[in-house]
Amino acid sequence: MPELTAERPSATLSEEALLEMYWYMLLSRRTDERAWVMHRQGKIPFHISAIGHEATQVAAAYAINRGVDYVHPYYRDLTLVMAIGVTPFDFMMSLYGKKGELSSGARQMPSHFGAKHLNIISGSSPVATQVPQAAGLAFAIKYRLSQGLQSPDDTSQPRLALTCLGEGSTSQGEWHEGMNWAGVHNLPFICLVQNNFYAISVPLEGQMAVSSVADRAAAYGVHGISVDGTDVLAVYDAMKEAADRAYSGEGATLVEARCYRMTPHSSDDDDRTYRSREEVEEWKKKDPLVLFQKRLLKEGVLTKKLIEEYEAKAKAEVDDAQQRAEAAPWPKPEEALGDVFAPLEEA
Amino acid sequence: MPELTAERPSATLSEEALLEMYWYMLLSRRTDERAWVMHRQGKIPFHISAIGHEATQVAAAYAINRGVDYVHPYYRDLTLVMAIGVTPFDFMMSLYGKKGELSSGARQMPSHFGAKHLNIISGSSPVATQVPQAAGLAFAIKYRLSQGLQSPDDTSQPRLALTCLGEGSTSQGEWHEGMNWAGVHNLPFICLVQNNFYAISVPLEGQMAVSSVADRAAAYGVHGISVDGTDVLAVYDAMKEAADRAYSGEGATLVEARCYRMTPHSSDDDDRTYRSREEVEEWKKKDPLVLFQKRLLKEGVLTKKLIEEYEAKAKAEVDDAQQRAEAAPWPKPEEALGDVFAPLEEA
Amino acid sequence: MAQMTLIQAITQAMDEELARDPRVFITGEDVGKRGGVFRATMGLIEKYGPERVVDSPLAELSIVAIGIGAALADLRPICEIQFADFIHPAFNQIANEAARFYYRSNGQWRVPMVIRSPYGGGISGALYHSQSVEAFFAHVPGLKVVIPSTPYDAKGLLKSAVRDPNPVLFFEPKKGYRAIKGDVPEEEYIVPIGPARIAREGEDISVFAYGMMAYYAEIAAEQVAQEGISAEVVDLRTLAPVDRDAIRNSVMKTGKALVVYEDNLTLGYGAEIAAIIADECFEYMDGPVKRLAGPDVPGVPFSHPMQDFFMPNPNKIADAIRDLVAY
Amino acid sequence: MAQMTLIQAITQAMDEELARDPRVFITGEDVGKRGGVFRATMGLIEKYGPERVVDSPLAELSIVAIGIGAALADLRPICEIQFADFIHPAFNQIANEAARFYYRSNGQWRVPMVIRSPYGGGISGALYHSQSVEAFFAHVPGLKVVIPSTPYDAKGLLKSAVRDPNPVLFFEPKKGYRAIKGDVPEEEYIVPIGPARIAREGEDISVFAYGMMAYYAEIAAEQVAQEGISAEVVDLRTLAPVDRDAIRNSVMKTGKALVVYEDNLTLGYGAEIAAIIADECFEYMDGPVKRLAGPDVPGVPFSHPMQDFFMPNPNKIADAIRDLVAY
Ligand SMILES: Cc1ncc(C[n+]2csc(CCOP(=O)(O)OP(=O)(O)O)c2C)c(N)n1
Ligand SMILES: Cc1ncc(C[n+]2csc(CCOP(=O)(O)OP(=O)(O)O)c2C)c(N)n1
Ligand SMILES: [Mg+2]
Ligand SMILES: [Mg+2]
Repeated sequence: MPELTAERPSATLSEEALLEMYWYMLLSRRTDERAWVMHRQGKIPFHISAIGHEATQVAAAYAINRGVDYVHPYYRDLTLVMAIGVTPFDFMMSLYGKKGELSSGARQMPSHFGAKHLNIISGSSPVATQVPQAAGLAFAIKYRLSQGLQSPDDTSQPRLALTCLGEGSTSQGEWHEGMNWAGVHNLPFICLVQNNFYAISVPLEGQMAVSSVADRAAAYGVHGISVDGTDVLAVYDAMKEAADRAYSGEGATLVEARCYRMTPHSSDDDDRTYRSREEVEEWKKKDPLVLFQKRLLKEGVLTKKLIEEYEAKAKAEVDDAQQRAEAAPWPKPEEALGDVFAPLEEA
Repeated sequence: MPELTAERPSATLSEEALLEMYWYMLLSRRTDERAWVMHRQGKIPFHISAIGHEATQVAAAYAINRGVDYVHPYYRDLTLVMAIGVTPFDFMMSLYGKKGELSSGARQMPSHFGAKHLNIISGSSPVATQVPQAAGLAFAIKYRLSQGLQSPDDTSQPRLALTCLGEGSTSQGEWHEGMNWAGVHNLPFICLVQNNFYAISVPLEGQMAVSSVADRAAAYGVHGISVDGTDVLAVYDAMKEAADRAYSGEGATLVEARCYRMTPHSSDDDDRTYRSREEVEEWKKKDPLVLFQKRLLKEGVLTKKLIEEYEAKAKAEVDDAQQRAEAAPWPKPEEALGDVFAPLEEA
Repeated sequence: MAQMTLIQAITQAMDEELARDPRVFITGEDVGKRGGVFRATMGLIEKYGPERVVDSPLAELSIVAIGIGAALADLRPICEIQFADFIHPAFNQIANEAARFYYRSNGQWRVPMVIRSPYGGGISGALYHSQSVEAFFAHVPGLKVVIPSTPYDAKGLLKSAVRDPNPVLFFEPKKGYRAIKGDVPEEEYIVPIGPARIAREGEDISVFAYGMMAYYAEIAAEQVAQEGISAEVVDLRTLAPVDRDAIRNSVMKTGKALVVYEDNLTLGYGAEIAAIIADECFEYMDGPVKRLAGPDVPGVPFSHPMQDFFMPNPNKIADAIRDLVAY
Repeated sequence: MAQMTLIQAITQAMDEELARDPRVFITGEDVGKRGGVFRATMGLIEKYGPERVVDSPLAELSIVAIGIGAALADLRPICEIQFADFIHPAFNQIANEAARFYYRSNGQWRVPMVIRSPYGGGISGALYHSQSVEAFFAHVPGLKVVIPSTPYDAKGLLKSAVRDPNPVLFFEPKKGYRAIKGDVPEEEYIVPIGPARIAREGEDISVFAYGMMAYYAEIAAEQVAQEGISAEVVDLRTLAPVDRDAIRNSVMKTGKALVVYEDNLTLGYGAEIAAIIADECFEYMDGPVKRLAGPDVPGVPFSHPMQDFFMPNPNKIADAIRDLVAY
């Protein structure tokens, strides 16, 4: 697409798309905030938050073929999966662990996303395991193309695999092996590292002796990009470049998006033990939702009125989701026993 | 040591040291060749060879404090361990699996080196496991220094940890994690990758999308050096730089030495199935033993007469080693049962 | 019927499955030009090309993880781990990931993949080329574990494994690769994963085994038959999920049970068989449940005298049969 | 005597060992400023500094491997794995490496290290924050495996583990961290690794358990005591090497054996206990060896009704005791 080289890919985003992106950031934020309240009220045992990561995630979703391309997310990807089609109700059901919950039938903790109909792969807790698996998804795409099982411009089929993780998780051997395979086989693969400078309490310099995760791309012969993860359009540009590389057979990209986890690691954490309030306050000035709102206001895409409408709509949706999830039935105890093996007919 | 910056460290090697290095290369080569003969004669079940790697290994041994610094070798390190003190007899005993064999009491396959009195750590077969362990050895050195348990200029104590592996083995997550720890903690650590361009049958480009393993150093914030592994003095220079960095607290180094495995992978392999005879012949022109011999002859360090004397001495030593090992008793069957747990008194 | 070795049957199974289903591919170290270090994939890269017979980097966890990803994307990977001893780096991907996808996604995502690996001792492979690892995986719900002891079963079970919608660990007794020969039909067949095989019928004692030990148990049963002892040999074949009926039925008939495995005794696979019998067959037992296994030391030693000491063999099995029958 | 929780006893053990021996250090994720996600290392970095209480990168295999290397170099590492569920990436380093160094080097190189990790379910942790992993490691010769169920034992056994010249896996029942309280002497003591503990004497049935299940078994024994059933509770404490005498002696007395564990049934640790009893106590048995364990599904589910269904608890244990006593 030579037309794009002159201008930033984000410049081609329609107003409609920009508003949608804003909406998903807002909806995710309000859902997330509600979960914290529910946890404080003792209604749910656990919550882990995407607050501060919304810009990165919504941009990632919009840069790919949402709901078609394979996405293998991590626990902090609430905005990402919502932008792909997971609803506040789905999420609330998982917070409570109610019968038939979308991702796992309430077998997994919340934020272990997964939705077959959206090509969101079911996630686990051990970090970085998704990276070489996502390389395997990308390998499958390349395989299907090479074997004539899929045609290169069939946009109804997945044409890339995107996976996400935190910067701390790149310390795992799993990450190395996944990146390496992606490089060796030149796979349609994007690894999006959401660098929020902490892995629970351990700061970046406790994880690696380089200052940017993107520096590590060189070890794998893949393309590396580092980007401001609080800036929707900057992340969109980076991710779009990565997606275009994948679609056109140019291979894998490692994208580092630098942002901040504005909450404790999870509802089990107390971040006051390891980072200063000043630091947190400083980063709050870069709240991605506020930044994007300002930008869209400035560009006349958003208006005060629209903001209020969106807020009201988000509140209504979150209220409704919570109420319905609260009222939903619990799983039967014996549901613990199902789905150990897929039946042979499914082969 | 500012004096060294002007000239190459190898320029300071004494004639005596150069002759010793030549001797160990020769002794290792003749021992190794004999093992192939013994295997063809059906006397031993297995042999894996260092032929082609001798320059790299002898230089590595001479660049460190041999027998004192920790060395965590791999199966191809016959020359390295011989230069540190393992004898042809020790090796012959392991080929047969005779009672009391040095490294493992004949429990392990040959070439799984280990000698406590030489600070050679016992090796296993799963590749790359030694890398993070060697980082642990280096961590222990730094720990002892920081806690006043060891003084920085006590050369009777290990002051660095050296580990070796092949280029293929850097694909393992174990390697990534070991390198990363070495970088984060700035450890007195050397990882010597002996890049012989094959991992059994798989060529370099099947392992990584970069052309030099040393390129990967940047991902860990450690120093990277790539060197011609058939050139004793070039490897010595690189390793000496790495060792000096370690001794002076400057941190870890990744050294790639490029050489060639002049034999099949092991006695179980047949390399004709995956590499051309032309390629092998081409590399034989870079036989490190021949190259070093020529150089020492040219510089007048070696003489034709000395070469003959060394050959005779090596043959005598290898003959003697083989005979004594052949005559040595087998372990008792029940020796299989010992050494499961160290006794509490050893704590 | 063609007479062939265990490994030939395995190669043939893969060849036929590659031909049958374009989604089937193979990956692992040296599986391409080299045809595998044991030659199990010999000739396949020539026939199916490097896209379907893929040399992997030297990295087991990603061999498995790539397989998982490809299986999620509806391919049918056959992943080779060069020796079972080297499966441990992939333990996380197998036990935490492959095994749990179906359950953790409420049946949305499944992982139809095969992990093949040679296992077992007696070939001078020492601590790291002799391991038996089946017990680790048979303990993990969500994994199927299969170990054949005949060429017929090897081919038929491997084909079933490739067609199974679940992750199947397929361990091959490497000492038997060329030592074990048998008839294999020309025509297409499969052997279902699940049922055990009564390798030899008998009345006095049940011997439970699999892999090389099943092969040895048959030899031992033949030995003691000369002495008038009638030993039933049950080749378990599928270790997980195990065929409890076959175990019960045999023990209810004979009243005596010997479990043979070459892995370390403690918590080796035979522990579960013994525990099942102790629970479900109590009233039928005429003697203790005996186990013959490798001793609890950290590996099969290299040197022959020690290796022989470690390994169960037909004579040791025959002795154990005699002792238990005499109980 | 001070009354304290299980986790306080663990912290105290580490504190005292750090003070006793300058070679002792701690590493793991978040063990430093954060004091561990369960607070087991709370206050230790302040007391001993960041060189001795070392936040690791987020990478379990290297946490263990660094420990191995440091132990080879004669330090005394205590490695924390944040949850037992995350020990699998380190499986290769533990099973292939730490366990085998002493044997493979003919006794030259030893690995005096401790790997601590919280394990077990019932805390809404679902598939990946609830696992029991002891069976994997108890199967590997060369590893010691310890699981305490009281603060007294936790402190005494952890101190023994730190002083042991071998790799010791020390698994802590996280559900009991604060729920289990008990007396701990002021003065220095250790509890040796090896012997089981008779938690309660009884005549009618032997209940074998460890960790949280030992705690529950005592509650269950108390329940059935009201009904006149005298249950002996054997807290195994050291799972490897196991105390065979304690098992035999108890079963020879009672003639009935119930083994309780929260791991999946098949090939869980209790399989070995059942197998030992089936072999060594045949003539003393008045009933089958029963096992009460988690079902064979790939994890403890998150949602309460399913989690409760999965987990053994005092009532389920009491029922199993009643059933077996009535046999
Ligand atoms: C293999 C493994 N080890 C430990 C954990 C516990 N854990 C969960 S999240 C986390 C920190 C992750 O940090 P990072 O990768 O930077 O992602 P972030 O949470 O900051 O987005 C840790 C240690 C885990 N989930 N998996
Ligand atoms: C974890 C593991 N996987 C597989 C093997 C089998 N194996 C032994 S050596 C080898 C190739 C090693 O290649 P490289 O690292 O380049 O070293 P080289 O032998 O060429 O010196 C392989 C695959 C092993 N020993 N360990
Ligand atoms: Mg982070
Ligand atoms: Mg190589």
